[in-house]
Amino acid sequence: MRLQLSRGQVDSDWKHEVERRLGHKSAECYQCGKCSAGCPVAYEMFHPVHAMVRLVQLGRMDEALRSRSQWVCVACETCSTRCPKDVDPARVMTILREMAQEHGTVNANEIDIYDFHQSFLSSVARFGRVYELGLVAFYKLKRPFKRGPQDMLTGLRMMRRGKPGLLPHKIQNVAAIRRIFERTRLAKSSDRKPD
Amino acid sequence: MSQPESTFEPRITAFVCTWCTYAGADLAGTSRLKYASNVRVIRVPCTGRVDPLFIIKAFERGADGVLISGCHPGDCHYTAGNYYARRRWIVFRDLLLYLGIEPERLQFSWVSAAEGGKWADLVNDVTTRLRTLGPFEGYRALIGASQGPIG
Amino acid sequence: MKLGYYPGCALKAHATSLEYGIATDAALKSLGVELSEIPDWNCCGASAAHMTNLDLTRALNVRNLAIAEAAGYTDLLAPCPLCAKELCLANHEVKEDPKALAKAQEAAEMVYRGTVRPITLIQFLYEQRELVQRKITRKLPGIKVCCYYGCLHTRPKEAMGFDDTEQPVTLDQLCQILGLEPLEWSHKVECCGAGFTMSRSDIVARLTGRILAAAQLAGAEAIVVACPMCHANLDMRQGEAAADAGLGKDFQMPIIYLAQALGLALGLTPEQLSLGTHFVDTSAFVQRLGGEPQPAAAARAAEEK
Amino acid sequence: MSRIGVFICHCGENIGSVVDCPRLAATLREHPGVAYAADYRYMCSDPGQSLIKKAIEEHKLTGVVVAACSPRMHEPTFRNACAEKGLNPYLCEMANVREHCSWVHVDKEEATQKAIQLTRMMVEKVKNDEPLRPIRVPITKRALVIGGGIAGIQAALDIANAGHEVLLVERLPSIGGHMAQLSETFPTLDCSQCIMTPRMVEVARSPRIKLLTYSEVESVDGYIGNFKVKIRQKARSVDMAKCTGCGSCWQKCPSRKIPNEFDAGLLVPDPDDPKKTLGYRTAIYIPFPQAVPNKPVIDREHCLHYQKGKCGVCAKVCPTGAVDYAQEDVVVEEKVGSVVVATGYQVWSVGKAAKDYPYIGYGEYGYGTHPNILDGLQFERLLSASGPTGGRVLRPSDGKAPETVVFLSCVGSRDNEKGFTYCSKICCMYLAKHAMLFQHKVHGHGQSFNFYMDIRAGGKSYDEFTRRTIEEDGCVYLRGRVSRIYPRGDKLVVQGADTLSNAQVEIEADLVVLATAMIAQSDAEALARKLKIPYDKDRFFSEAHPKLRPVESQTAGVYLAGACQGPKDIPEAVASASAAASKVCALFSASELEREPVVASVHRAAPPVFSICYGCFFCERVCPYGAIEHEEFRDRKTGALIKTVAKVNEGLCAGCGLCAASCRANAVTLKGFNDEQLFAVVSALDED
Repeated sequence: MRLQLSRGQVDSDWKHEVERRLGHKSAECYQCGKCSAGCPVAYEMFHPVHAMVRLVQLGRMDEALRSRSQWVCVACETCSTRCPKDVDPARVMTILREMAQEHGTVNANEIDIYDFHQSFLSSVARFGRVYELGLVAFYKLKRPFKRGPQDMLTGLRMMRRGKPGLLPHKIQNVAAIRRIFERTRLAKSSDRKPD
Repeated sequence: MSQPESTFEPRITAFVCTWCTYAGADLAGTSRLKYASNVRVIRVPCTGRVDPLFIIKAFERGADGVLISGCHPGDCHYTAGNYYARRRWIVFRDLLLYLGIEPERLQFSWVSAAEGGKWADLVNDVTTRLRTLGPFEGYRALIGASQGPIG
Repeated sequence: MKLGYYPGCALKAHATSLEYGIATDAALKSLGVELSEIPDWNCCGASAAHMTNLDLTRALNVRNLAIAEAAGYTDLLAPCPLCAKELCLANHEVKEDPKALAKAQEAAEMVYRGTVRPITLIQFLYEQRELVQRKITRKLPGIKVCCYYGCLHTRPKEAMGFDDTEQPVTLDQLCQILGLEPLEWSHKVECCGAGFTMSRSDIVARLTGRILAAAQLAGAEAIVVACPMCHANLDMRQGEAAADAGLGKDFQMPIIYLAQALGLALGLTPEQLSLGTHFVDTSAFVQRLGGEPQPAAAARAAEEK
Repeated sequence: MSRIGVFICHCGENIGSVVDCPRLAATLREHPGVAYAADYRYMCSDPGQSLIKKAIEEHKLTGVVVAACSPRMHEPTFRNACAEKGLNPYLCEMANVREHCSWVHVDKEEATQKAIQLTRMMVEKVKNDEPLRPIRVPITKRALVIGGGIAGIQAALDIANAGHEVLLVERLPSIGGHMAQLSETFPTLDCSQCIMTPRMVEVARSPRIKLLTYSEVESVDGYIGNFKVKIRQKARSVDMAKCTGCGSCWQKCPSRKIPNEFDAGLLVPDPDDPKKTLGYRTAIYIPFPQAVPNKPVIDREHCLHYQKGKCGVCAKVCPTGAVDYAQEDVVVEEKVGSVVVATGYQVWSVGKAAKDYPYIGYGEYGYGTHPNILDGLQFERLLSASGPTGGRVLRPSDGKAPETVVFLSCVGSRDNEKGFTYCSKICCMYLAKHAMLFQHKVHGHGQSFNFYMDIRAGGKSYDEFTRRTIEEDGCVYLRGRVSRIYPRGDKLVVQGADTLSNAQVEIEADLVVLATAMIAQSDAEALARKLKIPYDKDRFFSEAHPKLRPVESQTAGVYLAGACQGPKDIPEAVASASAAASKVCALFSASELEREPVVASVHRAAPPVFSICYGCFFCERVCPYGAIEHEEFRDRKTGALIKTVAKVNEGLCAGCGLCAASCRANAVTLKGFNDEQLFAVVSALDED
């Protein structure tokens, strides 16, 4: 399929919204590839970091928001640290993660990563801190047959060393944390709608 | 041509123009390329300066092959000297046969000042070919008569 | 010296890295630093929140910063660099952008004036290196170590503002003070896979494999870290990492917290520093430290007992 | 009997480690005619040279052979050393035993044998060497500048301001060249005409510059310091002396539908009056309002008077009677001492130039025939305030303002198959400027795209400029080429690729601008033949050395300026023009000049033989320099012609030796490389 380029696309609202959150124009990126060169997980990406920025430049929203790349990004900041134009590609990836959730286009292949983040956050929302055992249980129970047996040995070894703790640490003002979650909820819905 | 290849080292006279091929051969040197030592280079301003008689003289004096190399077509320092040289050789080839010299013993080439590698390859190729072709015996008696034995 | 303390979930709540909390408490106490935990702190959100929701992570951290500010602390020690990075980044962003501050304050229902300076353990100890020098009772005898900073100790640069982002040296210098022999090596700041411990353990194995192999190549007897996430990833998955790297046998590379090394140099016992709870056996490392405590220090230690 | 000194250099280890230098010296010492032979560690050093000088005195040497590095390296060094001791420098030769021997051979015995032979060959040559004297020629301190674009203007002004007379020849009716056609210039965006026209006026005012417009160089004869040029002044049909440039003629001229060359043939419907088309000129015209000289010319091909014999309006309305239909071409002859070639470039027109070109162009772009596909120069005129639309960007098809404009880099450039292998160098920058100016003109209501292969913006503030186009003015750069352009409705569909995102892309454009290659003038070869200067495969004139002699041609006294040499932007063209001008001034700073005496000469003898040359003049036919003249020998008493023989003009001869090799009578010889010398060298071969 030939990509139709038009003013409407390369000057789209979506692109402007990405740039607004980013704080500068995506055109500042000159596609040198320094970000992708140092990315530790580039080998996992069909579109490495620079290509994700390119998708933004060309207003290719669907491809950008459905990509796996932003989900396998570890947020190590290597790209942003080295970017010669201060484009902050790590921030671009974060924005694309936010937007994929807003648009309900989280890549189905990386649902494990997404679920883990969600499990983590629901633990924080519930206790104010992470309850590790609860987080693991919650995460595994979302897909028990696939995730249940994973890392069993590691888990056992951890138990023998007295970690993780069995009981949650709950903070006093959990209500405040819940309200923070409420007020910062992503625009449309943070619920996952896998494609 | 009965001599075994290994013992026969041909003697080759090369007429090269000063602007392109001589400089190219210099470049082969500065690049420390290695090639056969059989060629003796004679520098002329332009291949257009090479009189056919020089070539016949070289064969007469014991050369087993002659190499002429100048600028690429269009690159002649003197605008068109190499074209004249080329045209002249087309006629000269017939004369060589008449004189009993195999035309394969005469090689024309273009080597620019930037082609050190090409020069080295050219010398090696010509040397190898002449080794196979064997010594030029045609004028041996002549040399014996006029100059005494060779070597 | 009294210091604001944000332990973060890793050191207190998830006990995966409990030993880091234990060792930090013990080592800083024997250094004479009193850690004062700020009240009712919440999780910084790393890495799930900062990966998926920028406003959320900013608000969570502004709440913690405001709590610290209200409690009267300027320096706020966050031994986990993920926490420290989130605190620093939020701090940096709300100072740069009044709108972001307003939004975060509203969400967190707290007012933050921007007076707090979150710092990592490396940064704190580096700033106090003369104190460390003075207080240590024995030198750790020249064990070859690779100092692994991980990705976030110095990044993002504008938020952390500490050490060099590509070739950091502060942890090396601290280790040198402790008597260790830090090696020059290639993977000081390469990522270990951070929050993918559970969700993409294959990525963690791949990345830690590279780091461990580089340390091994450099000739390290141990890797010194100051991050619970790095520790977990490097310590727990050495078998998988070795398999991923196509190596026949396990790395068996002890991963030591800076706090543990500091504690040992301050004369604490391996037990006090929870060195026995690592996946990779640290006893060989501890044995290499078998050098006698200095007589004066030994006497003082006996006296304290 | 020759007394030759042979000096063998070890060049440190460079020669000495492979060639047995002492043995070489010992062998040569036994060679007939060698009076002295020595080897030394560094012959080019002061002590080494002293060794030679001392030997010349002590052994009364009649010739010197230095076996060392390439003569291209140190021949002048050793020749100077000989000259200091009174030995004619041309009696000193070098045997190249480094580049041609020690550096390229491994076997020591083989290398030593070869070194012995090479040195012997040169000894035999020196035995036949003759003392030569440098040639001295006088200089006419007057320069010819060919081409009145920015390079020619700059060169002419520089030379004139240094106090020398200049003859500036321009083919078109006005000077100004391409630069006068440009709108704004990168990267500063200053208006081209604003900076250009003052220089044009300065040319017109300069008392030392003789300006010949509508003129072409017919022939160039002579040599450095002494050129004779013939210049054809084409019939302007207007008496320059009488014309005041009032404009009555072109206002009344009835032949009004001629596309103006100055506007690159761009024709645009007038948006204010649909019946009118902008971009035409009249048959009697000045190309543009600021033309220098500001006097019209009649385009006879389109003039009704010449074509149909009917009209005579201009002559009637001219208040000074300056129109002269009977005017004819005039050929003037001028003497100059040097020539600056500044003939510039032309813009390749896709497909259209197929007639005088072996290149076919781009069928996939419709050969550029669609009215909304422009070349860079046409878009330049569209942007220019002095252009047909007064600077409004309008589509040639319907006069509407385009919203989406697509720019294509490398149309013809860097295309081995359809165009030229080289990079035209200026396109990246001018396309960035075009996109920027377009965005400025439409105030954000437009969108531009630029297909590129590489952004080549090497130059002061150049990269920053292209980045500004992308980052601030929002031109979307797509890394890839375009495969096809075709119309759909009133739009043009542009199909291309963006390799950065691995995508085929398609854009519906209102206007497409092709950055077509910057190519040599179509008559470059003809001019090169007149000037006897070489040109490259793309017919750009070749410099004597790409790095060290960048503004000199291979022909002494002929210099190159601007884009006739290869693609150049304005600052580079100006810099090369000033460099060429300074070369001219340096030449003019002496009253006569010296040249290497490697020239041909024709045999002479006392009467009644005069010369063994029998006057076939085959040499004249082969000489690329026109250096062969005819000399007549006449009976002193009767004046009857006895013989016409060849004679070499030493000023013109460059020393190639073609004549010597071609001479059937063996009457022509090349000094320094004569038959005796070369036969001696060839014959030295068998003395193993």
